[in-house]
Amino acid sequence: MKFIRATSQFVIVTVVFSATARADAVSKQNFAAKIGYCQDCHGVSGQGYRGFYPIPRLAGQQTEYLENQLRAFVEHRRTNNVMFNVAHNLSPAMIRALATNFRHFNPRPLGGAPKNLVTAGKKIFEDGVPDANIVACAACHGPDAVGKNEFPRLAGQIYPYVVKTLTNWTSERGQIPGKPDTSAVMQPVVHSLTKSQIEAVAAYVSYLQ
Amino acid sequence: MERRQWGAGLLHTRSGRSSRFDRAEFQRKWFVVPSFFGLILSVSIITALTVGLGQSAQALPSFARQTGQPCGTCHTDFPGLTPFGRLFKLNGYTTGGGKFRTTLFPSQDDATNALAAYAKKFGGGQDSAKPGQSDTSNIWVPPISMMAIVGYTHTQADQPASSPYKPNNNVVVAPLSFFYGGAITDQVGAFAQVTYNNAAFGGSAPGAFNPDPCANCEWSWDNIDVRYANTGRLGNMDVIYGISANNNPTVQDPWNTTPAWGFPYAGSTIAPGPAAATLIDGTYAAYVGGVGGYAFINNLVYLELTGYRTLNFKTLPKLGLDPLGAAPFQNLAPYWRVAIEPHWGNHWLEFGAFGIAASVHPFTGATDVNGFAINQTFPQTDRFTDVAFDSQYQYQGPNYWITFRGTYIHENQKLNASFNNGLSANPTNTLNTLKAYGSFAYGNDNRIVFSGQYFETRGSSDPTLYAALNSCQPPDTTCNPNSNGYIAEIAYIPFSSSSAPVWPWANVRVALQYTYYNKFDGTSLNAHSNNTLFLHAWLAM
Amino acid sequence: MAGRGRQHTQNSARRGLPIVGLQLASQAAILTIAFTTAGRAEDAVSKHDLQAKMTYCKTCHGSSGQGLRAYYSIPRLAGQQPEYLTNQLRAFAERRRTNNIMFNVAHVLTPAMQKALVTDFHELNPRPLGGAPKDLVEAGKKIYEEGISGADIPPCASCHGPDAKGNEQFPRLAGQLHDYIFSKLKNWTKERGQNPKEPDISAMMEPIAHGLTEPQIKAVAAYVSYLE
Amino acid sequence: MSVICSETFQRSFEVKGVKARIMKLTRSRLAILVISFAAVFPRAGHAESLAIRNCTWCHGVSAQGYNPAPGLAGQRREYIQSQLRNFSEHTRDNPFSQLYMWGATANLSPATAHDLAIYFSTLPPQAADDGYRALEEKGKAIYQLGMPDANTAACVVCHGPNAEGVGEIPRLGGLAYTYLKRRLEQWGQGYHATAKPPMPGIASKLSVEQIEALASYLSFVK
Repeated sequence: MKFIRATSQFVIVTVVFSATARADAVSKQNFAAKIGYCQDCHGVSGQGYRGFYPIPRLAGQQTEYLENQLRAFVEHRRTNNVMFNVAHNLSPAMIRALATNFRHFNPRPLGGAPKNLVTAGKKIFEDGVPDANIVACAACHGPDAVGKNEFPRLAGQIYPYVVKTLTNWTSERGQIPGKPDTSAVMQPVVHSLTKSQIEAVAAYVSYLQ
Repeated sequence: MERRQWGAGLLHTRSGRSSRFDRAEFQRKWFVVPSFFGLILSVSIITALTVGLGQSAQALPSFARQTGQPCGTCHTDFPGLTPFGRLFKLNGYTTGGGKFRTTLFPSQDDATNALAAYAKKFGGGQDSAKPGQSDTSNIWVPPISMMAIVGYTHTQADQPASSPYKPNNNVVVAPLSFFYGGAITDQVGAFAQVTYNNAAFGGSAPGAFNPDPCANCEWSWDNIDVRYANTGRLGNMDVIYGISANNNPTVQDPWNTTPAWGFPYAGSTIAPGPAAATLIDGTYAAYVGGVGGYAFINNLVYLELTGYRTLNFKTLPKLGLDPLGAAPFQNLAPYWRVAIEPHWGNHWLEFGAFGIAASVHPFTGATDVNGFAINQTFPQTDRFTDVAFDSQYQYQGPNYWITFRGTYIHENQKLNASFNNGLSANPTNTLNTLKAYGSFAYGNDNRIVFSGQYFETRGSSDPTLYAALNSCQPPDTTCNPNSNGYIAEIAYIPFSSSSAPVWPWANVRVALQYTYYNKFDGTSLNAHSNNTLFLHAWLAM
Repeated sequence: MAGRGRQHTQNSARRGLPIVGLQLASQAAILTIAFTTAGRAEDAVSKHDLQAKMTYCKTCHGSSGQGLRAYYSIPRLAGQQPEYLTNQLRAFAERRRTNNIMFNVAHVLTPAMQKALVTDFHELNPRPLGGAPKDLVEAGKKIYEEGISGADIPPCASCHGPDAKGNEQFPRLAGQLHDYIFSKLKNWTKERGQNPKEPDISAMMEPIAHGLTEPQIKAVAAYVSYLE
Repeated sequence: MSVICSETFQRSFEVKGVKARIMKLTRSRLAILVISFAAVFPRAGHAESLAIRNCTWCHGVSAQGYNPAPGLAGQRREYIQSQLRNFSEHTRDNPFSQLYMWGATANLSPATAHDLAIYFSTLPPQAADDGYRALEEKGKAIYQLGMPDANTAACVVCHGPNAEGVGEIPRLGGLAYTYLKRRLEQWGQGYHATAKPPMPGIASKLSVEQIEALASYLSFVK
């Protein structure tokens, strides 16, 4: 089992490595180790893991979004001391290489969200809730929630993570008032979303392949 | 697991209280196979017999069937106990979990339902598993086991020939025992042993007991320990407590530092052994009955108090024992036991003390008109007070056990009866025995055990009491009971794990034991002639 | 890879905007308050609802209506002609202009709310996002002011005004996202005039959009995207 | 309880000159003994089912653990169930698992396993407190933050701030130092390899000192 994981990692690394022309001082060997480190929590193919804290899926995530989040952790704009600890000694080159690496994964989503919420979630995702001033998520995240540039992919994101993130958005993101970041866009949305709406949307996106 | 010393009927060969009866005279072979080849033959027959039984068994097979655990869980240097083995004993032989149910009167059903109800209440029952087959429906198997020791004995010098044995190199199947071992109800369990022995007592010799009521009854009851056990809380400490009824002081003790379960576990029934032994050292095994309570608090402190009484003259032969084998107590003999066992990491260190105090009416030795001894004892009593200190250290490695044990028994004898009736030269005597033992048991599956012991008995000399001993035959006049020497043993247990074909139905422990005497019964003069090599196969079904 | 590069720089540029956006939003809010108190006593649109609805629109159209490049590039509303915005909202609601998301937004808006919104956005004037290739601006300016005689494309300025601020039903183009303009002109008929029975003003642009070639569209788009 | 050895036992009675009463006392002592034991120790308060006692035999009367058997009190219900399944399917093949637990679970019905899991998960756990205090701080750092440069993930993410575990992820708080140390080392030696990732991967990166520090810290967690 361990051998297979190592070879697949190596293959990806070489592909990624050649792709990131600008990845300067990132030696192949400690890059692979660092990838293994991310995989320990985020899952072998980055599919996410339901630990005590739900650990998000990284597979297929927008590279720019990942880079932004890693920098946000380092600059404490997004507070999570485990991730700060993970990211604070990463070189920019390594951050870029890591962010690119997960783009190529596309495992089946973990699923497990309550199925009865999916239809309601789909409606909110695609049409928003106009009279409650809830914007259609599709506007920024795209119709099939794959995201773009700094707008994160939501498709396949694990259900408890989306619920937790939307429920306490402001307690983790945009923590430096002086330096607002892209997370500010979501503030009004999460502010007006009710708990059931959050669960519905989370359920819907969690099943998107 | 029988202590061979009292398997020989009247006089347990390891040491005799009163040595008036010559051991050889009472030997009678059950079946003796003349040569070494015979040993192999009988071993293979018995093994074939057991293998044919289908599944495999071990430890006390009925325990294995009841718990489903391999030998290695409870035994280090078989039958020496691991901490879990001790806990099993303290829990009254009732815990189970194996494929078979041996409990006679299980209260299993309502207990399982209680657990299920508890689970439903607390578990919220969202994912309550389908009510599959509950444990009570597995096959019920009577908790009966049997054991046989087929032994080849070779002593350095030939022993005085006593039919049916040759002077040396005899192969003997003794003892052969049947056990009831397992739970009777959920809280009460028993370890009861009945032994058939080829060294039956009785015979034509003058002064011997008239065996008439059971002329050749060679069956005798052996170690019996019936317990009620339960667990509870005392403050915030766990307690395992219970009441044990048994017939051999220290048979109920969880540690193997006490005489009943001390090393050597199996010895040749026809090999010579030092005569003197303290009262608690097996002298009254199976001659007494006792009830007592025990408690093991916080897996640390063990306390026990039991009162023993000797069985009356008439019931002893019915139980297959020579009533003259041990003198009756005057009244209740209290036995006490205190031990502390700190446990940290893989280490267990036990140290404790135990003792017994008994007033004994020795037999007068009078005989009836046709020369058979009668039940007559002296009015005065001999007061024996035993105090012993023991300690054990056990370490569990990944697949081995290291065990060190030490036992020192000090006996104080106030021989008012014996002294005033000319049975002993001194009014008071002391007798101390010391045992230091170490063993290394390797391998969880099939297990190899290397063990060694230094033993020493030392006591005050008494020309009358020890008249029969070697140290009292002129020109030697020291007449002291001192003996010391070493025992070394290598044992191999092939079917110790559950993967073995015969587990849990049968098992065999092949062992080679060598006893070396430095001093024997007071003198080192030809003490070496008693050195014994005992190659035996211990079969348990 | 080059595309990403440009994206990258714009990304950092954009990060600066929100601060500006926040201040502007608060000014706009004050403005609207002043505006409503100054006696425009149409049917009452509570300030709170308006505020909420404005935030709602700004979530996608940028914190001060400057436009947002999300999955789609979302157009700038700041400084847009109120009448044009109202027409478009009605077109969405009546599905003459098909956009599912905007349909959902539009069909719940009361006329009063629409009026208040379009007025608010008209007041906003953030710096344009820009980001179009600078070398095309020159050509774009030429097409914007003189049109393309060969393909009988009239100058855009004729309807949208010399500074592309537009008037009444003609939309402001100044500062609009260049990729938005490009995608709209490229697929003009895919989204507008979808109800043949009710032709609307969008029909006017149809021949122009059809006549313009891609480079020409890119040039014009680049030119107007930098206009303040 | 003072050590009663037979001589003092004897002398104390004679000294009080109550020799006559010895007989009565000794005969009645048995009776006192029996009653006192039954009274003093109240029953465990719920139907002590034999299935439970098959576990508490080795895991301690109140399932707080008795090395090498780990504490079960307060362990996560799904974790107990999944491990019982692993034992019966022999996928958890650590040496002691093979020796003790394979036999113990060979005849355990799923229903009983489920009920046992719920029962033990409701018992209040007590910390084993047998680690090295000196290593506690170092262990806590590894647990809470992991070691990024050594690419070791932070355990808190899956096992929770008080190491209470969730779902099939086990409680680690309060388990015995020796047990934790052995289990972490055995992950590295390739035992229980078929377990779901990430444990085999993470544990095999841990050095001996890190394991000892972690095990020490966890043994003190309440």
